[in-house]
Amino acid sequence: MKTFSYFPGCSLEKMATSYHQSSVQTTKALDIDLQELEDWNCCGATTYFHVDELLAYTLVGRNLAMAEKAGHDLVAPCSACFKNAYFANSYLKEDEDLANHINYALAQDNLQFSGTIQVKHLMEVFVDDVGYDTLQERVTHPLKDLRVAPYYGCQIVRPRKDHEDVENPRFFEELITAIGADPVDFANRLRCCGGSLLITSRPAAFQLIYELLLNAQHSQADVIATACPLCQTNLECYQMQINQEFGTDFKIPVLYFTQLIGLALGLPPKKLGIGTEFVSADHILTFAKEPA
Amino acid sequence: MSEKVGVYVCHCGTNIAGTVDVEEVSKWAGEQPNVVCSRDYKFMCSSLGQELIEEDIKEQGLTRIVVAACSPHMHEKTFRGATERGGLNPYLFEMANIREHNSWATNDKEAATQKAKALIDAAVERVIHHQPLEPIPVEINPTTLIVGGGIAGITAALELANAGNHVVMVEREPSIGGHMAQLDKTFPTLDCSACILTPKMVDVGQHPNITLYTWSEVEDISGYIGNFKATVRKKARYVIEELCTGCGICEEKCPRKVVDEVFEAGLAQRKAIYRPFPQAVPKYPVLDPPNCTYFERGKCKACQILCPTGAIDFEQQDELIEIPVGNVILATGYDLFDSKRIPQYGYGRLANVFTSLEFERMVNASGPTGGSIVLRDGETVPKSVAIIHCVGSRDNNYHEYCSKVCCMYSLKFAHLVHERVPDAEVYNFYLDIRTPGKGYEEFYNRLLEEGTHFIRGRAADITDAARLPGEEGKLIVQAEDTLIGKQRRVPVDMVILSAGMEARHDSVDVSLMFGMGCDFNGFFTERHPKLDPIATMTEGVFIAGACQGPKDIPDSVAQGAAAAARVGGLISQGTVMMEPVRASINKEACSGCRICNDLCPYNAIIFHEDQKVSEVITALCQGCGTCVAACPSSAITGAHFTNDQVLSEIEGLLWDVRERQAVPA
Amino acid sequence: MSEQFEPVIVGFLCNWCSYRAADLAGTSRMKYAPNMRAIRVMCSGRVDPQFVLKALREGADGVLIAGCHPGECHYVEGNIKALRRYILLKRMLKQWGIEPERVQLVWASASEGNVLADAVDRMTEEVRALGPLQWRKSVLGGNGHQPVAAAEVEVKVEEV
Amino acid sequence: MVKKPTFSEEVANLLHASHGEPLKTCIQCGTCSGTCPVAEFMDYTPRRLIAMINANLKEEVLESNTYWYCASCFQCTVRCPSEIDIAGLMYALKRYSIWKHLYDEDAVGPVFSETFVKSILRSGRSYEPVLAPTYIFSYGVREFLNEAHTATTLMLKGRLPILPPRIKRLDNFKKMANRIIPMGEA
Repeated sequence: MKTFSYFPGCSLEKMATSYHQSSVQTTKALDIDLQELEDWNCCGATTYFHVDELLAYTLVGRNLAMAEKAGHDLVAPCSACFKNAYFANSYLKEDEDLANHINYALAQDNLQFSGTIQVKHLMEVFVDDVGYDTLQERVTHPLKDLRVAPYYGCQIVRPRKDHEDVENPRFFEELITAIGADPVDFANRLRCCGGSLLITSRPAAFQLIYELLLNAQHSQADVIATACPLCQTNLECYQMQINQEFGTDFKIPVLYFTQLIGLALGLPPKKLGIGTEFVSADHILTFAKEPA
Repeated sequence: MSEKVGVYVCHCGTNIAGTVDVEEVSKWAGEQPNVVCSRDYKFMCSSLGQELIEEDIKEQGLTRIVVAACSPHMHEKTFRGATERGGLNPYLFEMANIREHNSWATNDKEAATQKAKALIDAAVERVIHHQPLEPIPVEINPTTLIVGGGIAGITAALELANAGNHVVMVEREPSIGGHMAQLDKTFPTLDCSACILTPKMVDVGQHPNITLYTWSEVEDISGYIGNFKATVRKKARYVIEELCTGCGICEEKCPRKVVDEVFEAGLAQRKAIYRPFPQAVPKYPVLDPPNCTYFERGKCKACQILCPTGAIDFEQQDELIEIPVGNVILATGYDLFDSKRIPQYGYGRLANVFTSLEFERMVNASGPTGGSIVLRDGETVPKSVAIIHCVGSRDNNYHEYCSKVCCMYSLKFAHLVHERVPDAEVYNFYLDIRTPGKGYEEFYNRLLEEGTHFIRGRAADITDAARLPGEEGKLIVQAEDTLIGKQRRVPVDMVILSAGMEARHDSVDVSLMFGMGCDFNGFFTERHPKLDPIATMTEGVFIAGACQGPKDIPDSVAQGAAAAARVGGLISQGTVMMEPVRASINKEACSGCRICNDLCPYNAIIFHEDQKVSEVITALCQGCGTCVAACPSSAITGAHFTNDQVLSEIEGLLWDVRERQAVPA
Repeated sequence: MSEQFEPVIVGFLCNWCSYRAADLAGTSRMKYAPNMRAIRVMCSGRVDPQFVLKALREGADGVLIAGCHPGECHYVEGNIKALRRYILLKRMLKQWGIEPERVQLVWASASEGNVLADAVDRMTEEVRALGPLQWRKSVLGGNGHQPVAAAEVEVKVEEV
Repeated sequence: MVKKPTFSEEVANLLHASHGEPLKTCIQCGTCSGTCPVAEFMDYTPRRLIAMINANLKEEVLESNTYWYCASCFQCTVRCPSEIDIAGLMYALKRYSIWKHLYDEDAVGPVFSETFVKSILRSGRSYEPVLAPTYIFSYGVREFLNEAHTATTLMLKGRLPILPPRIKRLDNFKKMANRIIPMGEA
């Protein structure tokens, strides 16, 4: 039984409760113990770095320090949170001066960063710590013939250069295969969803979302799988408005990869937060069958 | 014993005198122990300057000479000459570098003058311990080993052979010809590659002075300039060359077809017993066991049964052949950058993305499509083609260097498309068009007239994800047109990736085998980047062609010929004189610990089990001195770099600060 | 203010790369600290630890060893041997309380005049900051006893 | 005497040490701009912006909307052949312009960023509804209605919090932030 400090991040508190629920449920089912970081704070999202880099690192630093106290590696399900934590962690490790600044501030909360832990994205836990084979064994309701568009988005792979292959990652596809579904060739799987542009410059964001949905439709996907609340919100909650804007009629459900895994593990949809979608995912449920 | 040292301080015009107070220095030097005469002179390297030295030796009976001037790499030979003409052994001379290392490196006159004194004192202290040495004459074996049968190797081989020297050529592939044999046209003249290459290949094959080993590799090389011993592995061909007439029946009758990944770049098939191409030299085919039905299942033997001369021998084994040679020319060529390493270009995923080599084969009249330009489906003719420059080049994520040939061959491709598919649109995505070379810029202008679209900007993405009308079913090349400052999406039917040249995957091993270096990119390091791009740091080993760095055909040919000339020079000398900088072991002092044995990179130190002592084979020793430094019982001496010489040099170098903290005796 | 301390640094430069690098620095008129005095050795692998100790004992405040980049050694891997010795030597000097900045190893190819020049400048400043090396005080602790001979052997034996 | 840093140097200094090569190594190949998913919305492409920075065109650069359009997808950063962290550069420019109040007044980005930050400093967590007013005014009527609709649907689906979340050790948290940038309220 592996234990991690779990950093849900603000979005999972409400906007993406379903991601939170499914993450907790599936990991539990796979003997991974996610212990929510006590009194965690917002990591500043991407926006924070617009205003003050040092303060941004401090915010992340607080969470890292608390995880160090707990003594477990930190896991973030939100790609933006993950990217912030991952890089803050490595910068603070390699830049003593920066670390000193941050620690001066952290002292106010009786905390200290010493660089003793690793930061992982939730998906990495499934890939590295659970493993495709184990996952495959545990699957009771393979999602046979379900065509899934693996939407990596940005910050789960970038800007990490040390990452296996930033331009051609395969781990999402592998996961989808492991739960019995078919990953489709989704050309735009690494393209941006617009992130917070939705707020600051709507037309640009809409353009990006439109392209993604269009490409997903071309690849005849039944569902888009994401690993980030912002991607999910942009792609799903705004589908209707995209349709108005571009005169399209997209009806592509967008689920978190944890929800799909949950289904394959035979967990009840309700527990996985399925049902709160704007674009109904009901027909997806019918794919999860016990093999005859 | 006390030596009579003469010190000569050079002004080098104002190069030295401008910063160093030469009069003061030479006056000071004259007052140092053992120095009997000290002069300063405008140009020591001039004949008058040299005569000064010669006369002083004769008249004042000098026994040691020190010249303080430029770098020994500049004039050491010159002054050794003067010393010798004066009647002393040339090695009783030492040079103090007060120009490159001093007057040119600082403006601080005082400091420079002080440093000059230190450098001179060091030289004086050192030269006192010099011993007379004789250069080591080495016989040159007139046979030359040429590794690699591409255009560079072929040129070198023919130059040497035609001059009456024996050449042994070793080629890894079944035929010589190298990459050039795969090309259709050559830029900028567009003459047919095969037409100019095959005659040369035939010459090599038939030349009485050339022994050709194809399907062979150099496995080991030992020895030194003039006397190398190469071990060549002649891989089993399963064809008895003496009997084979090259009629080709075996190839014709062989039932087994496999994709030819090497010569046809995967675009066509060959048989399990094959010649890579019809004009192959030598004419003998090669059988590849992993794909041969007989080797797999123990039956078939079609080739053996049908061979009119009974030349097929399934029992044949690899042979190891030892060949003594005097010099080596490495012409091992290059590998093409693997376009799969740039996933966003979609090679391997998007069918109609081709590599430059695939395209070369495609447009080749004797190639898989008989020279017609078609998509993967083998029939559709593209209406629009994008050519992407700098694939894997000028990019710190892959290769930082410019691959030099890609611009020109990309232009050639564009031209060939215009020629074969007149109504097709051609888009070249480039960073900079680099056309330095005779007739190259003119060729670029010609392409501009032919109506090629040139878009300045590195292609960012190649995708089949259509989003605008007109993009469906096409490949979309996305890039910024940097001259307009706008992002563009260009839909095309076919994309050609102009991949760069990179060092052979095994170049590092090769460089180690031949005891020379290669740079961070894996290209072989030349002795001097400007003045000696042909020799390497290992005497008797030369390089030619793309193994030294990206090169086009004319450059490779020129370097091949140059290498041949260099080797030819050595051969006609018959012997070379080598610096007597060598290590030797004092048997009495040797404890037989054998530390030195493994340290020597040239295996020049052998161990006598009987006497339990090590010995240096002078002929093999290159004089690096690593063993000298390592010997725990100081039993090894490095001639001209002995411990006394260096230690006293250190003392001299620190003459002015020694008092500062001299150790009580 | 009092005149600043000018350290003396002995440089062991390999004949093929670093000595030529210094030549190049001069030829291209790069200006750098005149504090380094060079000794030419055929290969950095020839640099016997006792040379370094000798230099320090004779009054040098620092020693710079420069050779070809790994993989570019004219003698295949003499520079790697030098590196190994250097590491051992540092360990020993540390025991004697000699600051690590005083003995440095750099790679400079024949084409890297700037690299060598920068190294000399940097090292000169570092050593100047440290002040003169008082061999007697720092190493011999006043008495005339010299641990060096013993030390050499130690280094060499560890070599294998 | 100290020479005034060029704009290029100023910006380079704003880049965190780990953010790769300084801008001067740019070879103007356009990989970043060819890659950028929102390039078409920018008044200058990223490549051109770098050229302008190196040319010291401070005003033009800061007035441009380019860096406010960056959605931090980092595709340019990982592809840059000169290892320039272009996305990082965009952050730096955002900071620079906010810090010097040099951005274009009707731009939503800066306002949003600052409100976002303040909201975090108030509660320790971010709270979507608070953010709404900061940008909603910039919408047309239809957009506003759509937005309102999306919001209510989110509410109905239980995907929007009614009350802003707070962290427990808020005082410490504020003191902590205060040590980095003193702001009266804490």
